[in-house]
Amino acid sequence: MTADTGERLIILGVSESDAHAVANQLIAMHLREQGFTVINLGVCTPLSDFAAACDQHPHAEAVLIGSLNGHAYQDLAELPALRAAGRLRCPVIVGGNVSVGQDTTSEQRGRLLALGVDHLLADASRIVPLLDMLRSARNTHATPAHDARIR
Amino acid sequence: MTADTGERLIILGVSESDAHAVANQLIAMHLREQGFTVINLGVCTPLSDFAAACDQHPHAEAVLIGSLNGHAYQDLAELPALRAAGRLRCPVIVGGNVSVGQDTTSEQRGRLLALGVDHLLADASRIVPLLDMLRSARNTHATPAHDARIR
Amino acid sequence: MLSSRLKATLPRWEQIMEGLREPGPHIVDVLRMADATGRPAVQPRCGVGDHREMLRLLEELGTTGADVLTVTVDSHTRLGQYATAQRLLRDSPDDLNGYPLVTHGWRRGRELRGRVPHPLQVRHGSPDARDLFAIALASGVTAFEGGGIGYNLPYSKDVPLKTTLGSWQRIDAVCGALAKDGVLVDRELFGTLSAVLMPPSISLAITLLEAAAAAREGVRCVSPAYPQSGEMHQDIAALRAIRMLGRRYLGTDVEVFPVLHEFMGPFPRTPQYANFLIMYGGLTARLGRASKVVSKTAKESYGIPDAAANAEGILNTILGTSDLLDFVRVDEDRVAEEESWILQEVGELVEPLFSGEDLLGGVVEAFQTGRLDIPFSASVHAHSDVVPARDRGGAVRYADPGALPFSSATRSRHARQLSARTGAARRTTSLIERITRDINYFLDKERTVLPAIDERPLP
Amino acid sequence: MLSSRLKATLPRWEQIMEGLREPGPHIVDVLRMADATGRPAVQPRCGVGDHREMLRLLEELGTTGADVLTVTVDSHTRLGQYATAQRLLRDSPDDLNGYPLVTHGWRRGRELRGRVPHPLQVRHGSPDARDLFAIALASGVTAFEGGGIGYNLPYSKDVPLKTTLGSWQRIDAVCGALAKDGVLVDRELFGTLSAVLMPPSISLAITLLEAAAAAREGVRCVSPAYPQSGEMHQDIAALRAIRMLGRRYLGTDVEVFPVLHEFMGPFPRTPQYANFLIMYGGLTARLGRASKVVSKTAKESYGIPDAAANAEGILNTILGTSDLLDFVRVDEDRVAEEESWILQEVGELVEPLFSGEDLLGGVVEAFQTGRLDIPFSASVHAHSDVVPARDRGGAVRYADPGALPFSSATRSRHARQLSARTGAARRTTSLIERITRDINYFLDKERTVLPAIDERPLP
Ligand code: B12
Ligand code: B12
Repeated sequence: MTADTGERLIILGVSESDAHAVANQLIAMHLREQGFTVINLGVCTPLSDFAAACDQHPHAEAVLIGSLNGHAYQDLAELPALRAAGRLRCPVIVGGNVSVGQDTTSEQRGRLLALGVDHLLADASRIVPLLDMLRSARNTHATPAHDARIR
Repeated sequence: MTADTGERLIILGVSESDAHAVANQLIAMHLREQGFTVINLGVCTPLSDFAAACDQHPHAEAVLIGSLNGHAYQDLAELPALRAAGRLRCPVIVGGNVSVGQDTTSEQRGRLLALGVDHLLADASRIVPLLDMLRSARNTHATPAHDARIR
Repeated sequence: MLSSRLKATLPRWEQIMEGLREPGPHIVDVLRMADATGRPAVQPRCGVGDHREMLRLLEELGTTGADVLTVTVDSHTRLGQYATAQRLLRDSPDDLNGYPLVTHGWRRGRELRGRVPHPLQVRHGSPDARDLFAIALASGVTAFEGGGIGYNLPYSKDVPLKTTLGSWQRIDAVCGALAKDGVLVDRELFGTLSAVLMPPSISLAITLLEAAAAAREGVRCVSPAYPQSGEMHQDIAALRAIRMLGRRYLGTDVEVFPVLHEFMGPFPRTPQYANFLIMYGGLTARLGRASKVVSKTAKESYGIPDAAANAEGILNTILGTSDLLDFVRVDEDRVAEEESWILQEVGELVEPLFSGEDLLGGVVEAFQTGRLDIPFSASVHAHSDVVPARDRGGAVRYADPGALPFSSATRSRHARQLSARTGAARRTTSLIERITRDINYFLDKERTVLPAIDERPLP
Repeated sequence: MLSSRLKATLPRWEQIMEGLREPGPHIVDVLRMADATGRPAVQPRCGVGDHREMLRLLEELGTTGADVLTVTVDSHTRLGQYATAQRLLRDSPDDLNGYPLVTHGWRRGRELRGRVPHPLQVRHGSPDARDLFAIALASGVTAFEGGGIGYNLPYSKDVPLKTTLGSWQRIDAVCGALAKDGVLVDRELFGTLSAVLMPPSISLAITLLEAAAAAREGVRCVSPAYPQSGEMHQDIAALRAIRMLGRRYLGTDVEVFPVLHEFMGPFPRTPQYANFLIMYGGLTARLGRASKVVSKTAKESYGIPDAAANAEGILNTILGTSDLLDFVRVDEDRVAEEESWILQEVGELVEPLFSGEDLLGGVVEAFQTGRLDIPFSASVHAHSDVVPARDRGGAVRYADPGALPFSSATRSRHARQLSARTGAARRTTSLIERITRDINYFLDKERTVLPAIDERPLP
């Protein structure tokens, strides 16, 4: 599938230690209803499986990783190494409740961004607007400002 | 009635701006059950009425003043003047909820003690023990230490 | 009717009428809506001395979902000690346990009225409230609490009933005139009385007599208030009985809105338990189809609640009235039986008075002879011979009906209901211990329901 | 059965038996007492990484009136990642979302057991819990949660049902042996499954199958757990149906204790509303005569609750079960009807499997063909074709029963119940919006019941 056949492909899954499937399945349904092709790797997906899916689908618009059980940081520990090895090159969007304990404090968000996570979303309804924004930024060939603010 | 006929007389009432009658009537019942003679002046009793009752019953063991509506300090403002004029000479015991707002802070208790209140009681069940203690102190002719701690 | 000094400060009558006709929602709209939806209106008690603080308090409570807000007047103002109230307002407003409405005056009253979209009610406790009533009207407030008995016996030591019944008769006459001009003043009648272990038939009889007196002056909207006893079947029965008595004795041209005052007795210290009881009060109001419920706060046993405690009280009351509890049913037979007893007892108390010509004179005479009475009266003008007690299920019965003109059937029923209490409790404990335990009904339950945990600093 | 490395750390079997025979109260005593009094036992969920903190947490929660306490195991330990759990315990214990029981070992487990007078239960979610079970027994714990289906499909991505059913069969066999020696292990079965909009008949069918499998291994005490849907009549009916199904399919030598898991869906943010729902869960458990209720905390939607939030959850649950609400009745006809539907649906799901000889093989095959299924399965070994939806009253129905072998009567009833939903809601909204709204059932009620007040920092 080439980028210009208009097919918008997304790689979706839940982080390695997390088995929460509800949001994952609802997001897959939602994106498919919006016309996206969704490769849903399901719950408990190690980062290496996401990387393999990226290799298989180089034109994926983004990798969406959900995490609710508060272990996002441990589950994404390999991201810097994978990125250094030239893999998982497309934007990585992480969503859900990304840290153990109360609200996700900025310090915990900072830890994830430091790993190389490109965007953090608290709410699934923000996914499609973000994907549209990233695509338009790519199309104007402007180098996308490394914008890691929470949408 | 003389002190030694064994009759134990108490003057009871509620402070001037306070109309709470329940505790007042229960305390009167309780003291009568315990053998006291109770002169119950009832609710909304100005300090001058307490003083008049003291004049009429010089052998009263104590004057019991209840206050629940938080205005004890204003209602007892005349106590220093009356005491200076040699009236209300027997111990003045004040009980109930003696200040507006949450718990009675030590500062509010201090204000009342400064006016000359001899004892402050939160709970009516402390009344008879205090009266017995005061009487035994009087009988041993030891000058009762000006003990104003909360029982 | 008013002191000339006060009259001088008031606006002209037309100006007052104009204020009263400003767009609502007026109290009567809120009460009619409550009856239509079956969801009681919720009203907190609130009142602080400083005007700006009072505005802020009303605004904050206005956002919590309360349907009616309150201006609780301080003790000095209610006793006419305007100079003391003024001095305290100047020197130490925090020492005022309510809003000194007379000292602040009607212009500031209008400012309170205009600051929130909810109708305001003035609650106080004055034996002679004509000054307060005038300023409330001038402020645009059409919800006013009080009556010749309910605002005398529980609050004042030695004011003759003839005097208070007379002063409230004049207030009701003004309300009658306003009603003819299409302005409906809601007159809430303080059936709570001395608020502790109040037998339902005394509360309902006294508010019914006050309502009848008001109706004769042309009042067209009354809210008889009943204090929650805590036993659900009895409370539902009492609220239902208020509507039945209204139809039976007040005819059809007076709108009757039953009001529940949430449990007034000493309140538990554990926040969760206090909040649960407040929710329980909301549920009682809905199951009894009350038009309005006056909410409590968890701080009840400490002192005047702050805004946050009041807001929490409102939220928990609303939850008790919410559709989440619409599934709840009750033992209808047991409620019907309680209601029949209440209606019979009220009849035995009021019918002798309704048959006489001079209603108010009859009431005064009945209190003198004890044929009308209340427990724990602050006033010397009631015998206080009535001694209440809870039966095994927690319902309030007459341990001693004093000189109340009850039939032998009524007297023996109460004796039977109280004799069934556990033998031990009845014999050994003194009267004061037994009454205090009945007063602390909800406190003792706290120990059996929740373990003796210290007052934990919960979030 | 166990890895040799782990076996080496365990005490001798006689020592384990000695520990299990120490004086109680044991879990089965607490559950029998709950059934006798009609007051469900209350149990919080709690688990922190550090051992001393866990001791303190258990001690504090022990003083709140809870009847059973929990050791919730962290995600890594449940997946057998003992090295990761050990590393986190050493470096950053706060990053563990539970107690790493394997890493801490049975001696520390016994210390937990001995520190509080309440029975402990180990809750986890492991597909293969044999290590955890061994250490729990060695720690003197006789309450263990999990089963071959309930601890596979909602928690694991790709573990064959044959494997988990097999590993839990061995655990149940040990329980059978212990039962013969007079030690009753209570086996709680996770009928909550994926915990969101779980149709009652799926939850009850799956726990019934797990209970039947356990009984065949000699287990004598099972606690089928059911997740509160929030619609009171349906929840009461489901809890009653558990006892009926136990009598019908498990015979008389297995004790069945129905357990209610308080509402697992997303939780409201307003503290008063969250506490109200927690109390509501306690009331549901008592009205449904559950033996035990697992309480929630108001912090549910934020993360792991701290001790104070947990204590508040326990207190509010206890209030829901208290005698203050003994007056509450329900529409018995409506509950009986819901129960009859549940019993019919469970029959249609399980009877084909009970008639075959190989129960476990039949279950595996049924999931492969969709004749058994759950919504939102984490595991690839269930179709996840079942789509749930709430009817107008809030009860959970089947919008799409997938390949479940329901009769046409059952299918048309669900279709009829869902068609009555407001037309607008059904037509315009997408599936995800409709499901999300049903999941957020209690959140949306918060907006209608309580006004849109910001999250006020209430005391
Ligand atoms: C019943 C009641 C009333 C009734 C009184 C009827 C009557 N005739 O008695 C009514 C409804 C009329 C009423 C009115 C008001 N009340 Co009031 N009332 C109460 C309530 C609910 C119970 C009090 C009671 O009877 N308790 C039962 C008895 C047995 O216990 P008790 O009174 O607490 O007494 C114990 C101790 O205080 C002590 N004690 C009491 N008196 C004495 C005396 C002595 C000598 C001693 C040693 C001990 C002692 O021993 C008793 C047993 O342990 C309390 C709140 C509560 N739940 O406690 C508010 C309360 C006392 N009232 C309060 C207020 C503010 C008022 C009003 C000013 C409200 C208003 N703005 O209109 C008016 C005041 C009118 C006036 N002029 O004083 C506040 C006081 C606030 C404060 N102190 O900061 C309270 C605490 C409620 C609140 N939290 O707002 N009230
Ligand atoms: C259902 C549920 C479960 C079910 C899951 C079943 C299943 N197969 O899915 C069960 C019972 C199995 C379960 C187990 C556990 N759970 Co759980 N669970 C929940 C619960 C109650 C609801 C989650 C849910 O489905 N919500 C409905 C969906 C629609 O909303 P959502 O998941 O919140 O997703 C929204 C956002 O997060 C976001 N989002 C989600 N994913 C993604 C992905 C992307 C890319 C984006 C952009 C956005 C996004 O958009 C969604 C819609 O707005 C929550 C608490 C709650 N009330 O929220 C706890 C919760 C998530 N669980 C929690 C925990 C701790 C666990 C356990 C570890 C408990 C334990 N110790 O055993 C285990 C974990 C097992 C594991 N291996 O991961 C904690 C997480 C704590 C933390 N983060 O600090 C929570 C918050 C409960 C709590 N407060 O303790 N759980």
